[in-house]
Amino acid sequence: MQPKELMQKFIYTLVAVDILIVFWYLLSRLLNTPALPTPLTAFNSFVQLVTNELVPHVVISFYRVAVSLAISTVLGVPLGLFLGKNTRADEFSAPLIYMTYPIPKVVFLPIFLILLGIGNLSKIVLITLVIFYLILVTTRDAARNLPREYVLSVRSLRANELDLYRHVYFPACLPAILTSLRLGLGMAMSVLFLVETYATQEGIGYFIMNSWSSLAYDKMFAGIIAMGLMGFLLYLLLDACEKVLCSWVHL
Amino acid sequence: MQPKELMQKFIYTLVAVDILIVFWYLLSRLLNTPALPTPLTAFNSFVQLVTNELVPHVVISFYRVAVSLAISTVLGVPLGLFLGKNTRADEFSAPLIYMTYPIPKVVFLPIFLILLGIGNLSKIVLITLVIFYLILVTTRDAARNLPREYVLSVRSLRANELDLYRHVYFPACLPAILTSLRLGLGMAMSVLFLVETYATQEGIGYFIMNSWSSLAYDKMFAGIIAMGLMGFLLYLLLDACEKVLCSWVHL
Amino acid sequence: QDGKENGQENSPAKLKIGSLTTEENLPVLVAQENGYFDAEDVQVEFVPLLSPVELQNTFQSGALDGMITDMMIALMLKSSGEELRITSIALGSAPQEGRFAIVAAPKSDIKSVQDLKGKSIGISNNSIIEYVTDGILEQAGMSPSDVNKTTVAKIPVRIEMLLNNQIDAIVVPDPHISYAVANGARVVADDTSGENLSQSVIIMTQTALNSKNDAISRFYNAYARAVEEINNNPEQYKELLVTSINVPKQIADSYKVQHYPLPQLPVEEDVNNVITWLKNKGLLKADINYQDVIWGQT
Amino acid sequence: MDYLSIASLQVSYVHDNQITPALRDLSLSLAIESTGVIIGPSGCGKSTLLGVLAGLNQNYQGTVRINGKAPGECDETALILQEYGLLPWKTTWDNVKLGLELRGFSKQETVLRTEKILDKLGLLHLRKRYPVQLSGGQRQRVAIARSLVLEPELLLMDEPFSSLDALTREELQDFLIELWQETKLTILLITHNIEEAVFLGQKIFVMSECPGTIIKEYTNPLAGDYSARGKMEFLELANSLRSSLRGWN
Amino acid sequence: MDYLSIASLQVSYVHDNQITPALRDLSLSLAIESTGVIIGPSGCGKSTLLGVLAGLNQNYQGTVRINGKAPGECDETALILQEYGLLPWKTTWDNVKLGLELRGFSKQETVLRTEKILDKLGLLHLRKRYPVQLSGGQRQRVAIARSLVLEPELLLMDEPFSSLDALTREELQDFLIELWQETKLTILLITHNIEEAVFLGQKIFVMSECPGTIIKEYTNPLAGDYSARGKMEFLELANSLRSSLRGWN
Ligand SMILES: Nc1ncnc2c1ncn2[C@@H]1O[C@H](COP(=O)(O)OP(=O)(O)OP(=O)(O)O)[C@@H](O)[C@H]1O
Ligand SMILES: Nc1ncnc2c1ncn2[C@@H]1O[C@H](COP(=O)(O)OP(=O)(O)OP(=O)(O)O)[C@@H](O)[C@H]1O
Ligand SMILES: [Mg+2]
Ligand SMILES: [Mg+2]
Repeated sequence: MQPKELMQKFIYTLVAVDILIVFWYLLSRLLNTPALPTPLTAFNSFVQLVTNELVPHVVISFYRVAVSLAISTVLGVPLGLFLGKNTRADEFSAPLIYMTYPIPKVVFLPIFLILLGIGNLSKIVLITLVIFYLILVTTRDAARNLPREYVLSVRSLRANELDLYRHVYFPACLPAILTSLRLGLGMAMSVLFLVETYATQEGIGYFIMNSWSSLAYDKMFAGIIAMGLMGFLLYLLLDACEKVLCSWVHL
Repeated sequence: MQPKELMQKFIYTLVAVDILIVFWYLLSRLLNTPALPTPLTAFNSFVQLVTNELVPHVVISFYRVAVSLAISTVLGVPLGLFLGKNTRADEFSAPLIYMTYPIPKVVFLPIFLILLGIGNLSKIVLITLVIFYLILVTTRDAARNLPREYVLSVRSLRANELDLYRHVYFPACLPAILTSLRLGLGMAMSVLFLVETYATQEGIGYFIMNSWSSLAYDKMFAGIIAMGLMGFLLYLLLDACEKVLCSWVHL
Repeated sequence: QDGKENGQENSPAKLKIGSLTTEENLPVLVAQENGYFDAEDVQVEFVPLLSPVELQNTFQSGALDGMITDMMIALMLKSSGEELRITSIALGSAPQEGRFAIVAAPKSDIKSVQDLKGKSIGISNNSIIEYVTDGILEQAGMSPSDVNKTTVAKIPVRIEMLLNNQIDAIVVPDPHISYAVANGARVVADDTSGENLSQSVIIMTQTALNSKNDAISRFYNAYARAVEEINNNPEQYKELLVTSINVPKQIADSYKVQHYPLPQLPVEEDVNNVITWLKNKGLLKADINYQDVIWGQT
Repeated sequence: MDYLSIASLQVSYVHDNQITPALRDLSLSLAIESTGVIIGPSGCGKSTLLGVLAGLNQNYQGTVRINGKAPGECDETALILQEYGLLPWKTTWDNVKLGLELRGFSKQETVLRTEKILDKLGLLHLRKRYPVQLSGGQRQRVAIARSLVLEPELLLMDEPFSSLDALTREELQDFLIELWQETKLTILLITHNIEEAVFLGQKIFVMSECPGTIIKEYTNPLAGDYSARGKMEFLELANSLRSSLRGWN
Repeated sequence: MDYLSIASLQVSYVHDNQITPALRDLSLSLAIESTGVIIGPSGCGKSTLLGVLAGLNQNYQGTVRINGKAPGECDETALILQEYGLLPWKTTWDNVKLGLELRGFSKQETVLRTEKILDKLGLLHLRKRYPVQLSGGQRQRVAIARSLVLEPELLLMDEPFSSLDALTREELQDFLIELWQETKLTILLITHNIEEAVFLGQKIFVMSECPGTIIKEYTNPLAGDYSARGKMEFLELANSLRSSLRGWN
């Protein structure tokens, strides 16, 4: 990217932040409740907490989210491509997906705890399960709707199945996969609030819920700011990935 | 659809259900815990509860989910198309979206309660907010990646902006929008667990959480079955929509 | 949101009371069922909530006139600037009321409180559960830091973890104690003897106290009548208790309706103990004292 | 007066700091109600030029005037893209009537005109098919129908008959000439077929290699004359065209 | 022995209970190391036929044998699709080398061959561009390069030169003949250009309207003879072809 573009992006971000803060300020003034501190209070508390308290929480949450995203990508993308490509397998699996997907995974928490213990494993598996479906369904739908012309042309070069995945299905679905990762990221972060309420005292989800239940709204909003920043950085990362991997889309 | 296809679909669904049940049975046998009753217990309790208890809960939840889906579609799709089409607006709004999306909407519950009360309104707004982002991001990304050739060809027919949305952007993004609705549906149902835990005694989310907190796992799983069925039916509906609206994709 | 209805003129005056589905609700439910509120010409809307955080938020949103909650939350809300008063004890006028217990996993060899040293205990933090845990440990001559407190916010999850021996012990209230015991777990210690630890209270917003003072008095008249009725015929109201607050059905038959206290204010010592505990944990925003939070004191 | 006039047009494609010049210093003019044909080597910038004229590419230097107006403001242009640009989600019928709909024709008029043009191009029996269900030549004809149905003042065509068999091609050339004689529209057409150029173009513009500019301009009195196809002058002009293309290759 | 033999081939497109017959009772054979050209009206089923031969459409009735094998099993075929089928996410270079990569050529060999063919087709300076950054004719040449680089036994081409200017077209025709003389591959080509058919096809097959079948077959000794282009026989054959196409129109 050129420095000019970067500069512009930075300015846009600044403006966006300003708008958010003004809106927040007005709302907090309007409501006048401890449940919504002013931006100043929150930023003060953010600055105070950031180095010694918030960073470790963010790091552990980041780890949980990143590992889950990685696992569900590794599992969901190939399976999604496979189902999108093979109508038969898709027709067969669709009812399975459709029946299990809408059931919120929270209810399986006790089962997971029994099977996987109360450590990081069950937390990561639970987050993974939630985003897995998202990535699976998005990838599958994208692969399903792939223009047939590309498949035909590469098949006429005598590509085998694996080649087709590599040279056609995967690159063609990559933009959709990146979209699903963006969405999955947000979803993973909201699942943090579920998985970080048991057997842990670490993680930004725990931090926020804990501040919340102890009515420390300034701390809670410091946590929310940290969460927003963490999400924003991860998004920038995904955007950069898209710029590099899908350069052909934006010609 | 031909009767043969319908028949086949039906058989696939049956097989899928069987697989699920066998898996469930084995797992419940393996774990041997009240937290996972056998399918038989759950179905028994489902049959007992279905008419007098479950149906009203499902109906009210269905109402909440459907209204939220409708609102977020009506808001998210046009905005998504707009942002996907207008690079400038997109670049400007992207940081806003990226910073607010990853913040789980749960944390806004106190604010919503103050602003919107504890009735259905705040529940529906909260669900809507969650799926709104999903639909927005998916639609925007799909509109962004639209092959320019279509836009050029319709613009050369002197289409104005509105025409472009109607004849190009909307139909081209429809498959992606339907994918996001499918995903949004699942997400909406998981938010039910949050919004139906306050100030209501109705809704399948309440029913499940309430059964859970009283450790009535058979009732809880009857609720889960109902939820799975409800999701499945809504999915079938979306699938039928896709068949009708996107017939051109599967030629 | 407040004071829209002028309690005096709009009759009958309406009170919105929020609560979790716990045993504390029984007197209100009985008063409603038996028409005591109608007789007192006060209308009570009971708002059910499934988790403490949402109860707090609903209260803070101004949608409620009052709620049944534990003392910690009442005091924390007060110190965070919420205008409220504790108007009565709901349960816990005596140690026997409102039982909390440390329950050990079926396969663990924990027999006494001392055996808990270094063991993991599932609790929810910054709550009455943690307060009671600390209290029980201290009464047994241990320090709260001797055990490994593990946060598990959801009670069902806590119980399931215990029954599957994923955790050594947990702290829960009744009826979950009975459930866990019925499934092989063992009570290590509870708060029914010794110092009075667990107290749940009914709090009202200052606004409601100002504008609906009269209705609140009549609410308590009906409440007192219901308490007497329950304490006289406990068996008669078991059914109501079991269905409306979800006593696990495995233990419903053997479950006993407990003794409820008449409306009364908590004593200063109990309140101060909690304040001290909260202060030590850094959970109080501003200093508060007994007079600030108790109804009718100035 | 010239209906279409282009003076020192310059167009470049820019991407990631890389500049690809496509047209340089191109000037061209076409009288009203006349036909012009552009011919030139592959990749010389013909489609780029048409894109500018159709108002699709606003990123050019130089003057472009259609009936005195800038390309973006001119409402009476129809364009046939080299890649057809049919919408895959619309049937033949809907694709063809789209332009009429967009210009606010009445329903009745739309149906009438659409039916007529589809019939003329032998596509009526395909009206319910989607583009992917058509053969290459059929798609191309749908694209032609979509433009012709508008009866525009200026018709821009980018290799419109390239995928058609010789006979259909000749039929459509004849049809185009007929239409031109009837409605007196102005036509600018790109082709690689030298005979087609000579048959259709009152003016024939020969372009250089990329970056393209006009290197030769023929005035051709034979255009639109059915009987001319076999004549000596016809073949002569075709040969001259061929050699002027070759000379720059 | 015939390298390619088709007997009573029948193909229909089925969608939603609607059956569109595309080919009926088509028989055709082509000797090894010879060239065949198919010519026929738009929409008669030419591309459908090529799809079957390339093994892309398994849904046919009748016998199709390539070197004795069914089309799906034959590994030595290359196809140029009418719509090119270039992958938008690969550059010119990557698109062209794809076939070689898939067939497991060594890296060195791949680079060498790709470079050679791109140079031959005048595309080397475009090797880093993506398909959308190319002109129509350049895209078509990339598609041709992608097939030719494989040096297949059987080369199936669907209107491969339709978007090219006359000169480039002739150059590529010459190059194709050269290649054929060198490597002795078998070529089946679809075209709408009668001169091209006569120049390239040792056998020329004329197809009927849809549903298509072969209605006439010419054996053409002039094919590949550079000097023949002006000759009397050449023009005669072209005329005969033209009238046999017209007769069925
Ligand atoms: N998006 C793009 N980015 C960079 N270069 C481009 C782009 N589009 C076209 N070009 C280049 O600009 C030149 C002109 O392209 P154009 O499509 O106008 O050619 P053309 O004359 O229509 O050729 P053809 O007869 O092959 O269709 C070509 O050399 C092409 O490679
Ligand atoms: N997917 C499809 N569904 C239904 N009909 C189809 C489909 N594809 C092609 N057809 C029809 O089958 C016939 C043969 O098509 P094909 O593409 O083989 O024609 P073609 O000879 O290649 O024509 P052209 O010269 O125009 O490319 C045409 O009439 C076409 O309309
Ligand atoms: Mg072009
Ligand atoms: Mg074809």
